Amino acid sequence: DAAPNKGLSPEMIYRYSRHLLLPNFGVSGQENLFNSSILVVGAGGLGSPALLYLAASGVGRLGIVDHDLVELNNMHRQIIHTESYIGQPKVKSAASACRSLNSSIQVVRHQEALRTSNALEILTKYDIIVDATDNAPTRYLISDCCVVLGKPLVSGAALGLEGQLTVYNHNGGPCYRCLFPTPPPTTACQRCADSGVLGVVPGIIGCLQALEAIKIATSVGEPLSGRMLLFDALSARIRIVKIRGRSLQCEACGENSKFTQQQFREFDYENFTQTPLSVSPLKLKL
Amino acid sequence: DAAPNKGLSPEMIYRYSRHLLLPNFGVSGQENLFNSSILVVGAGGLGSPALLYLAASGVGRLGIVDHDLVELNNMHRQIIHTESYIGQPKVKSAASACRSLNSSIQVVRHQEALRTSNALEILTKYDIIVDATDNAPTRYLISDCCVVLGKPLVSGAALGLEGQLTVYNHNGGPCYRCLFPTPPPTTACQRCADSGVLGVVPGIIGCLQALEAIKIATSVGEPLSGRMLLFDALSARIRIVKIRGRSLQCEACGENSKFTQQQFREFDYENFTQTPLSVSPLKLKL
Amino acid sequence: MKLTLEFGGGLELLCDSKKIHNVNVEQQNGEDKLTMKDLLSWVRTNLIKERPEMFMKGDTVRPGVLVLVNDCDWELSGQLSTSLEEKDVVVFISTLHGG
Amino acid sequence: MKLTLEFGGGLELLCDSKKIHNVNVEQQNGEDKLTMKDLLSWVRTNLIKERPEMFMKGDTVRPGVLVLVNDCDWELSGQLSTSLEEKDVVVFISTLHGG
Ligand SMILES: [Zn+2]
Ligand SMILES: [Zn+2]
Repeated sequence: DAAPNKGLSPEMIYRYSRHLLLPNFGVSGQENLFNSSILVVGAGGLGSPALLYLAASGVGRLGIVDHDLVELNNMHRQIIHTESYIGQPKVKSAASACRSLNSSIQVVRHQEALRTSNALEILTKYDIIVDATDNAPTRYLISDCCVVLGKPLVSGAALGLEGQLTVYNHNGGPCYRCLFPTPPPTTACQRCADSGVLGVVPGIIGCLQALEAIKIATSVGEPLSGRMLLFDALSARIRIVKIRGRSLQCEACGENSKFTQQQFREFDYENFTQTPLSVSPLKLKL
Repeated sequence: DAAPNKGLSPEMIYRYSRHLLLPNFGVSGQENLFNSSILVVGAGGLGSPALLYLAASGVGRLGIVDHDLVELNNMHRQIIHTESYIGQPKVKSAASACRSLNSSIQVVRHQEALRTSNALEILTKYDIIVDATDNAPTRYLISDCCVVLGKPLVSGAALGLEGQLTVYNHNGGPCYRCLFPTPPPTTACQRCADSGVLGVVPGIIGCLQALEAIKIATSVGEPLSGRMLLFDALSARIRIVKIRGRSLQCEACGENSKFTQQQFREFDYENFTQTPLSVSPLKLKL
Repeated sequence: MKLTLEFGGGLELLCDSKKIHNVNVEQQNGEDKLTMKDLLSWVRTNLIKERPEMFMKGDTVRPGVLVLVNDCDWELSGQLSTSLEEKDVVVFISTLHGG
Repeated sequence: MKLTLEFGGGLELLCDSKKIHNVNVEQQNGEDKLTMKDLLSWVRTNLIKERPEMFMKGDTVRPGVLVLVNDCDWELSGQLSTSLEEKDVVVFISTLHGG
């Protein structure tokens, strides 16, 4: 399912010349990127910069999942969308922006909410998954699906003036459930719509997500697996902390876990987290 | 010279609602942003995300200085430009992108290279300066000009797989010359064109520059003054280190310095650093 | 014992919106040792000003809270039984879901 | 004395492209004390494999190199006269100009 394996064209050598000059990256890094496929779930605050930088960097096939429409109150942070797309699907707007940056890559639109009924089918087509969503049940759903399919997951989150970033299910590292076996109480799950978010905070985390996805796709550098980045915009402080490894008792990825594709399809994430997977796109009320 | 002081319109209240909800930011933060003016020098790798996030966040007046044309080999990192602008001025392309994100702010184009002959006149019109340039003489020129005019300077740099960020000349903190009184040997001044740069690295630093500029404009949080952020993409490590304060002996900002506007106009930055301020825009050779 | 406690991800709202607390924690029962179990009960009594159920559940932190002792997940040092030393930095951070 | 030395901003190219060096530096003349001046001369002899003029000028680092001792600018601790202690982390980083 990967993009067709081939070398770099003269135009690509010119386009990516600043990458090719990098001793740690070079031609093989760029070829690996071109032969890789990355799925970004969510074309919002985190997905905007992640998609733009992944497209610009030359990922061969870039998928976008979202079911929302562009709204004016997204635009303080969702810089991939322009005012002319207000009221149109985010996937359409984001795909168009990616193509206008880089017409030499393949951009795939998945204009639907991610659910247990379609997640396996969508995620299986990609090498690396980027979680750029905004709610707890979808985060469990994506992590479990990545465990079942054996895909690395670059997970970012931002709220208020803080951000968090890590890589799950990669090189023997933990999955989301290893860290959070029990979902938090719903009262602890603030959303950007309730609590606000400074627009550039998901911008920073989304860029870092693109970087981690590129590192995994090219096998360059040390991905942020088994470590978590904690960002505090107000005080301009960043911690990178060591987190637990894979848990033997994890219900998704643990040694004795028998979490199968079938069980995944039947798992009720909304009931598990007591939170809806997605709210339907709002009607504009300007 | 600031944008006209006025409150937020109902449309702005809707557009920036996620900012207004933030306890530490709120209506006064948004109004301060709208009444502020920020100049970004350089519409390249650092300037691209800095400009997009500053425009989206609602800075009242946003200036862009650049004399270059968009080239295909910029596009792996300069995500503000689209393929359709190749061969056109970066300032035109960047201003158009900012306006399409946010038509409610003022975007000012300065399509020229920054020199001692025009810098005072351009910088004096803005509250905060963002250094998103790519060479040593321009960095000294901008810092000195900020010292002479008393403007805070958000300085970022990226090369290869590393980035650096700090705020100069703010709240009694050091200027660029306090840290680097003597220019480095020209052989130590690698450029992206020579050594390469992973596209998303200036993306991360440019976003952080936008954040610092927003914090200064709104007086929210602690800016990165007297501290420097050092980013290593390969190992995913970030250090925030304490740097020296203002130097009493600094030739630009020191106690006994008499560096005047007149001296600034006559200072030869190219001779000082043994490096040209700018190379003329390249002809495309595709 | 002097410790630095940090709250993040919204947990700071439970203690007067203050993120960093430099505290001096008296050992229990005249013992030399202070464990994370002791510290949690001290924090609940002395720092948490509202909605304690958003910080703790039973005798440990509520689901969704990461605990870091000197930048290291407390799962790696024994969770509640982790021994603390002078000048340790303990971070309590709630996982974020927004984007 | 065990020290961690880090090179960045291109300076790692002068020492086999290796950024982090865990080293054991013998004190000079049997003295207990090790200063940054001693360390610089040790680094120049033992780690710098090429173009030493890109690392030092005279008896200090060349212009454009920041020196950090335990995440703090060495200007704040006395530059060349800074005393080092066991397990200190010293960073040498060249300022970047690119964008
Ligand atoms: Zn697991
Ligand atoms: Zn100065």
